[in-house]
Amino acid sequence: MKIEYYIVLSLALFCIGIAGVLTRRNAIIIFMCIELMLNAVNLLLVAFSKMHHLAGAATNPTAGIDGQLFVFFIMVVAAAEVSVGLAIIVMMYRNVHSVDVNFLNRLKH
Amino acid sequence: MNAIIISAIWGVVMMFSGVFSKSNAVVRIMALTGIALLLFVNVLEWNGVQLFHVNVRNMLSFDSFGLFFNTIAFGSTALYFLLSGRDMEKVGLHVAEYYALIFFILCGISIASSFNTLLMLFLGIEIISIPLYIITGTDKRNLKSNEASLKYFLMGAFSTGLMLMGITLIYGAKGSFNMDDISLGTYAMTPMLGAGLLLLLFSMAFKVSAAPFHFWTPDVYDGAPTVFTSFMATIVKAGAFIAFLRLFEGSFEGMHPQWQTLVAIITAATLFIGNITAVFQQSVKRMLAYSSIAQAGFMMLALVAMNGMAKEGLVYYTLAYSLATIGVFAILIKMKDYTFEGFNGLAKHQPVLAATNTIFLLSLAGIPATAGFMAKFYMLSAAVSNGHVMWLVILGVLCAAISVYYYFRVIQAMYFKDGDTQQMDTTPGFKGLLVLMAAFVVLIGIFPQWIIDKLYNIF
Amino acid sequence: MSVTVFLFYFLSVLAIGSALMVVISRNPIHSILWLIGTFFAISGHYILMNAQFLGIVNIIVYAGAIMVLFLFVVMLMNLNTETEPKKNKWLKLAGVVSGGCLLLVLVAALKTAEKHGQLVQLKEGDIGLVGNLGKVLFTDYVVPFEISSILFLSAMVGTVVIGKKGD
Amino acid sequence: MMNSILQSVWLVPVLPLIGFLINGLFRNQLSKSLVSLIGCGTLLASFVVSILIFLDVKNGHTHVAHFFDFISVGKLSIPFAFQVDQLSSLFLLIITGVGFFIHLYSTAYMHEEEGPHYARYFSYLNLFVFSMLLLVLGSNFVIMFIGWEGVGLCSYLLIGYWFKNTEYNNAAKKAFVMNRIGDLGFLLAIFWLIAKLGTVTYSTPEHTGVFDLFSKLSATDITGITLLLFVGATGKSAQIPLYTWLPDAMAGPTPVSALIHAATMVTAGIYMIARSNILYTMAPITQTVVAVIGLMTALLAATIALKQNDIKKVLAYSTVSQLGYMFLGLGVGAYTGAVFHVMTHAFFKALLFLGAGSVIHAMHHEQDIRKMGGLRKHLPITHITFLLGCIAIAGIPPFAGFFSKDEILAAAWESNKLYWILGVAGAAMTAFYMFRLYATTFLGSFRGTEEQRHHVHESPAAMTIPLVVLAILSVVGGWVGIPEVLMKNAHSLEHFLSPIFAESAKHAHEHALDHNTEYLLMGVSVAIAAIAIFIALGRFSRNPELGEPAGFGKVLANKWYVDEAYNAIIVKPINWFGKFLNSFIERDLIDWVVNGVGKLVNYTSRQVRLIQSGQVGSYVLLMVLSILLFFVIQFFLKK
Amino acid sequence: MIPVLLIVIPLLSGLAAFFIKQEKSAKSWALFSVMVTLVVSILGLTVMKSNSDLHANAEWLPMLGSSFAVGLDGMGQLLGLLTAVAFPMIFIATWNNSYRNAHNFYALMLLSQAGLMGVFLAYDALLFYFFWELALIPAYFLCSQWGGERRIPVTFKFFIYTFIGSLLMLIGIIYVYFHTPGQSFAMEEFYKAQIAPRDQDWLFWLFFIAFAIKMPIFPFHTWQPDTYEQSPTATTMVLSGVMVKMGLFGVIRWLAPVLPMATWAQGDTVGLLCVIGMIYASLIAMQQDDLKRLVAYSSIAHMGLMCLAIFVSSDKSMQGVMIQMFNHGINIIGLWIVVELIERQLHTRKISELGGLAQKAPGLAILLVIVALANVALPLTNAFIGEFLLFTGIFTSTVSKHSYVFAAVAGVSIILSAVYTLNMIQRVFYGNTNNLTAGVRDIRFNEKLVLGILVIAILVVGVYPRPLLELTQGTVDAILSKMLIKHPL
Repeated sequence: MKIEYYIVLSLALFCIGIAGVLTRRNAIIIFMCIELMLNAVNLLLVAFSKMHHLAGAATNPTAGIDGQLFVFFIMVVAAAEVSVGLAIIVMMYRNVHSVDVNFLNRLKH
Repeated sequence: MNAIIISAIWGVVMMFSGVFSKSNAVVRIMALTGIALLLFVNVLEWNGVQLFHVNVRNMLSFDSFGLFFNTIAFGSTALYFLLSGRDMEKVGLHVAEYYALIFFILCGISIASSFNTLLMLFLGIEIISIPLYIITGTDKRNLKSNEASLKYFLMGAFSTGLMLMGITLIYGAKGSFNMDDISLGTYAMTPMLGAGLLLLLFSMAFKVSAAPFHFWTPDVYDGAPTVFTSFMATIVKAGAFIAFLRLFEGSFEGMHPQWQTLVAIITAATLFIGNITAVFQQSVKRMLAYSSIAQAGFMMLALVAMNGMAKEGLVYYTLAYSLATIGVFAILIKMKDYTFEGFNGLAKHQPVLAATNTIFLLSLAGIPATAGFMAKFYMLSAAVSNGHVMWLVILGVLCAAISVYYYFRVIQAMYFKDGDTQQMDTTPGFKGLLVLMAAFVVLIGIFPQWIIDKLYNIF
Repeated sequence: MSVTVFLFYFLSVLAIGSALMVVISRNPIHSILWLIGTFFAISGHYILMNAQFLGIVNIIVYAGAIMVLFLFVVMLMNLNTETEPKKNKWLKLAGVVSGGCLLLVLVAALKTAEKHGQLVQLKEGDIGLVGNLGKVLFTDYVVPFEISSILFLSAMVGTVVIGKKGD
Repeated sequence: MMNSILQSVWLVPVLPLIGFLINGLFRNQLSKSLVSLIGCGTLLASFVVSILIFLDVKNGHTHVAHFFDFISVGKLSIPFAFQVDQLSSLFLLIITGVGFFIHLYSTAYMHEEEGPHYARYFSYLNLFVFSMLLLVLGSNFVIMFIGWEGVGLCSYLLIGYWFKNTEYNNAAKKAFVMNRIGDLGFLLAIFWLIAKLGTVTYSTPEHTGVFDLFSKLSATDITGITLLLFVGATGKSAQIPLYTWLPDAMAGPTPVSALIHAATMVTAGIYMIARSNILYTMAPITQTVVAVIGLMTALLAATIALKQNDIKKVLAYSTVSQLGYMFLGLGVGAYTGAVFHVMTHAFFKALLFLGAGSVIHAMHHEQDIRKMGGLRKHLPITHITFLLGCIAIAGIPPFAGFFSKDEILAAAWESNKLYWILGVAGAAMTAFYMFRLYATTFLGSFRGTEEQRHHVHESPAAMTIPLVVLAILSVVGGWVGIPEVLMKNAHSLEHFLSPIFAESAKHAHEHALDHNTEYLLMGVSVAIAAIAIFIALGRFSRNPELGEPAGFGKVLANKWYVDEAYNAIIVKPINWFGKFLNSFIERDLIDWVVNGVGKLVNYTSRQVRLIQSGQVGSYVLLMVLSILLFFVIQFFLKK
Repeated sequence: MIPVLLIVIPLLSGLAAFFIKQEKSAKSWALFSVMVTLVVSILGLTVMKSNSDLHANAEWLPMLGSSFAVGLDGMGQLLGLLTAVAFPMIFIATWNNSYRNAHNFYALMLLSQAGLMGVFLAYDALLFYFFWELALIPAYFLCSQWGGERRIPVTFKFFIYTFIGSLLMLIGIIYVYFHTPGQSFAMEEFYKAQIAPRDQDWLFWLFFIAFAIKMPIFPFHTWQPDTYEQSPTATTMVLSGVMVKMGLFGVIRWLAPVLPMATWAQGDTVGLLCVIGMIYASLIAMQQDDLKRLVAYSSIAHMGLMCLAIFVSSDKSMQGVMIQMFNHGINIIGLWIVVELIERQLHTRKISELGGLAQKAPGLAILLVIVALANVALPLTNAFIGEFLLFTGIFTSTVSKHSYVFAAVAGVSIILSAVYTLNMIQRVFYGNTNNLTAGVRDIRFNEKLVLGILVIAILVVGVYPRPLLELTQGTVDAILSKMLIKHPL
């Protein structure tokens, strides 16, 4: 499979995520869209990893492995982020009983 | 490595100190001990003493630049603890946890100042960011704090996404996360490399609150408990800048001409928006938020210029900026009223606070004989010596002139207007420390070289 | 069309389609479910690329743990109805358009990318296997691995600070 | 030479300066008599030294006394030095002599003033004499300029001596400003000289002075320089167009008018041109201008004088007119004649002013001649001396005015017949208005109030002695310049001054008038003057014109509305322009722009901060849009 | 030694003055300090004239190539003397004034003296810039704290205005720094900087705008009348007597010799601005009703002339500028003292409300008249020497093509200056008294003393200017040799 397919696929997912962030008001959904963006990145990283592996396997049997490890770390971070993010959203919900991001706009100008 | 490990450990220690002691004083003393220890071990490392023998596999590299910055960051934090530690206790019950989070952030800063691979950069930035999301929201009953926290989190996560996409594209192009590999032969801006660089640039710009990625800054700084705003606006921002500089110097210096214009545009926008918007603020806190954007614009000049002077200057700038901002915030926290009117007549009732505040503000405005001037001088010199961005330099000084407007509004309020007496719980120690800081600001403003040399010699 | 290619296209369409549904769905629950679908599709991709470890982890961590957490929160908040207020349709349009534009621009920018035409190894190569990954992770990558524990610690502390009731 | 009195020339100005300092600094302590003593005494001493100097110069000695380097920059060196020669010694004599008598006169005239003010008056007078001496003694144009401005200052101070009166102050201010306008011309001429010749010294033994190097100047330069110098002269010597200050200057005490605005200061312009005669001789265009301006001034002032009713105003316009004659003389190359006229004019005009002062003193500060009349009986000495002065100014032989005026007119005839005709016309008017004045004041019946009649009495000796002395001088003063045609080699003044004008004489066209023409000219002018006198006496001795003039007379009485015209053409527009600048350009434009920048920043701030809408969605949208923009810039625009 | 003392004495005594809470003591301390400074300055002029006495150089920022280099050349001596003389005069003349928080007032005054001294004595561009700003800050506080009603916005405008200018100059300094042969801020190195003519042109304006704002030159002048009006008079004296000289000084020391070609090329443009400004300011001065504003505009006109004279680059004009800087300082301080005396007694500066003061205060009137006459450059006053040389230099200049026009038009301002000055004298001092002015006292001894000294200075310099001219001859020659070195003529 040529790499550009993966690039386009990932970018498409990434941009869908961005579009989701832009179009939705529900904090949770926005957060999910961000997760979608991260997954797009992960996919691309794995694809690159395999691409580099194919190119460099002759000299280095573990060529490209770092890409996949990076994905692992992204997942780790994402998990941590989710816990914090959801805590924040829950805290907000407790106070205002809404998860609408536009609901809170005291801070402006 | 010393700093990373000790700060992480001390973060855990602080967590437990909250469990074992209900006394805030004990926690505070623990924290001060920790920061002193941190400072100490960092200086030790600077002098070549490694407490831990860890094979970092070329993922981190501890150069004197990073270590020097760490020293500044830890020193500033120590001052911050001393000045504003008590005020942290007013935010909420989890004092020990706040300290723990701050130590974790310091750990992230240590990583960000010494990373040698994009992975460590990513981790470092995240270790800084995630605790920040939390301490922004620590004032849980305060809707502003909630809002700030949520905004910060959503946008921060978004920018993380951008950063990761950038890293991925660079990985795609160069096949490695290691900066040495990336910078190898990186002279032409090929599409994938370019796109990756741009995305990284945007996400880093977000972290240092450079326009047009600065939107979170005013709201978050405004909404966060003031005592934490102080920390965020100074040490954290400085750390992000060091990471920014490290990244672009280490990875993309070969392509400097290709991205210089873009960074110059971002710098110009930052300077402009930061300064212009600060003019119309009514709250000093929010004004300081915008001013931190404006100061970021000046620090961005280092990236635009990207030469020896810029690097040296950026460290100096972070020092000057952090000291002054911590001082101003420490005083601001004591105020009942955060508007400009709240400062009316302060000079009459609290001459020491007013005088020191004036020196800090003068330093922020970049008036000679304060550290802020030398900092701006370094930045301007770096940009001028670069030679390609004279327009930016001129815009910079015009913006600096605008900045005088809002900084001096505070001075005017304190000195030239009459206001009510305010009861403020200030201790002699607090005032003494402020005076010392102000003196230091003036001293390094007049003898920067001397001070820096001395620092080098002592440590 | 070989099976691999067919699978690639199938998974891609599935991923994009579910992703779109995540954004489009009015009901948060549906969004979450669609997102899980997307993750499955992406996991399929991983497995297609012989990145088995990641494929599994993706399903366990993302589709399993994380999305369940999301689901749990949504349910907890009783948000499973279509209560989300309508966003200004122009803003929505702007969001969609700018997202689309970004895609266009990124794709156009990378159209002539330097790695153009390089192949991605599918179904072969053993770097994605747990053993290999683990070996590297605990040798070369041990420092970041340990450091990510700090991240978790701070996230944990944070969640406690934020989530604890009563002050 | 070493022990010559000329070495002590510094005494001449320094003595009055000392008088000024003492009177000025200790004005509150000194008694009035002491003040008079110091004021007059210093001047008397100065006068004595001047006489000695004059006598020495008459023996052919001249001297340049160098004191110190005043300004010395690079190649430009301006020494503080005095030049004693025929011209300056003559002027010394006039200044200190006439000055002394006027000081003496003042002791009585100003006796009513309070002590400090009295002292102030004398200190000003002394300062004036000092400045005037500086003016004539200076050995270069800069020192002359110092004196030049100095006398202007003293004139200002003395005109505004009674400073409570706003009118007087306005007059003083006007005098100063008008002088300043002229001074600018003078200054520019000095700069021009420095630019071209690098020096301002008249002449040096090494022949590096201005008058030694004049041949180096191009025609343009010399014309320009002389014209600018002449501008200076029009200011100081009250010529068209800058003459209007002089009549107003009569606001000052009458002795001041006599000393400054008749005898000495106003002749500074003549002195200056006479001093730089060689330059003028080399600049025929300027000469014509000088002559024409002089003549026009003479006529214009004479016509105005015809209808004035203020005794001092008449004399003032008469002074302007006479000064015009002097310039006419200078313009036609009769330098000696002009200087001669300066001298005689100093005598009789000072006399007339002092006489007028005596009248005013007697009439308790009444100056309107319509309210006088018949003073002949009450003020016998004043009357006689005044009459003598009138005859002298009218140019009746053998009084002083005749000789000097005749010399100028003769030279005018040589130059251009029209000059002469107009000059004679002016002379006729002079005779007419002087005798109108005389007749209205002294003849006829007394028209003042009863109280005035009661108090009218002859002035004290301190006032009459100067009158008598000056009257004698007015009579005999002309005899030093009896023309060739009347008496061979009797023109001792010409002989005396010849070294000064020698260079000019070389360049001038020599064609003396034949005797017949000269007799004829003299005869005609005297006859016309005499006729004018008789008409005037006939008309005004019995029934003076007391009503307001009408028709053309009104135009004359209002001085041709020149002041009004100046006001409308120059003063008002400048004021208006200043107001315009102040309110419009300064406030509404420049300040508006400056403040506008501030406001713009504020406004921009107000607008820009709206971007910070508080909504995460819009923040992210803006970020994405910026990302888009940056991508476009980086990848699709920059090539 | 001497220059270091000149800076350090006021600096330290100023800092010390912050802690003297007693008004009387603070006042005396300040006076004592400035007297010491004056003595040191005179010592530098008379006894201690060796090179080592007059120059000092200490390491400051070796990495940047900047050092604490100070020295007294002729121009420095002259302006140092002016600064040293001005402050005692000001303190004595305002001895009877009472200020809120007097210790702060005097401390700031002393600090501004230190800043001014530093500006005039610095031999290093960065040091110069340092002091340039240091002089500004105390002035800002002085004006804002003890000024008139509108003091806050007005002085703020002043501050920002000058600050923008100085920041632009800072860019220029940095730019030149990078073009010096040895990457140094030292003055000699700056004079050796090689800068292409094209760059000189825009650099010139970066520098010049800073100096033009300070002087001020039309159209950068609008801060000045407002500030002078609103400042406490003691500060106004510092501002107008000494501080405006910073602009001229800057042009002479840091602009003309550093960018000679641009100075030559832009000379006519600047000249035009100066000439317009002179006439403009004079005309506006004629319209003023406020004494302070009148003097302020008059000052603008005078500064315009001096600035013009620099740009014609002739030895006479340059000497004229030197001596006139001193004279203008003396004269305008005299004028301000008079204004201050009037305002303190009558609480008004409106010319229209005054009148007849000469009757009540003859001493004041006489001294004022002399100072005012010096202001209009009457011969035998000091300003005549200055203006004569200025005009001579302008007129005889070979550098400017339009020097005749400049001289002639500028000459008109001489007339106008006479008009407004005499107007002022007349309307304030002459005429009859009114209700307000009927009760005026004459001046006190200390004021008489100061004005008397000023008047003596005016006359002495007016009659015997040689010592001053000789003092600055060397500097003028040096500067001109730098300025004309690449001169095409």
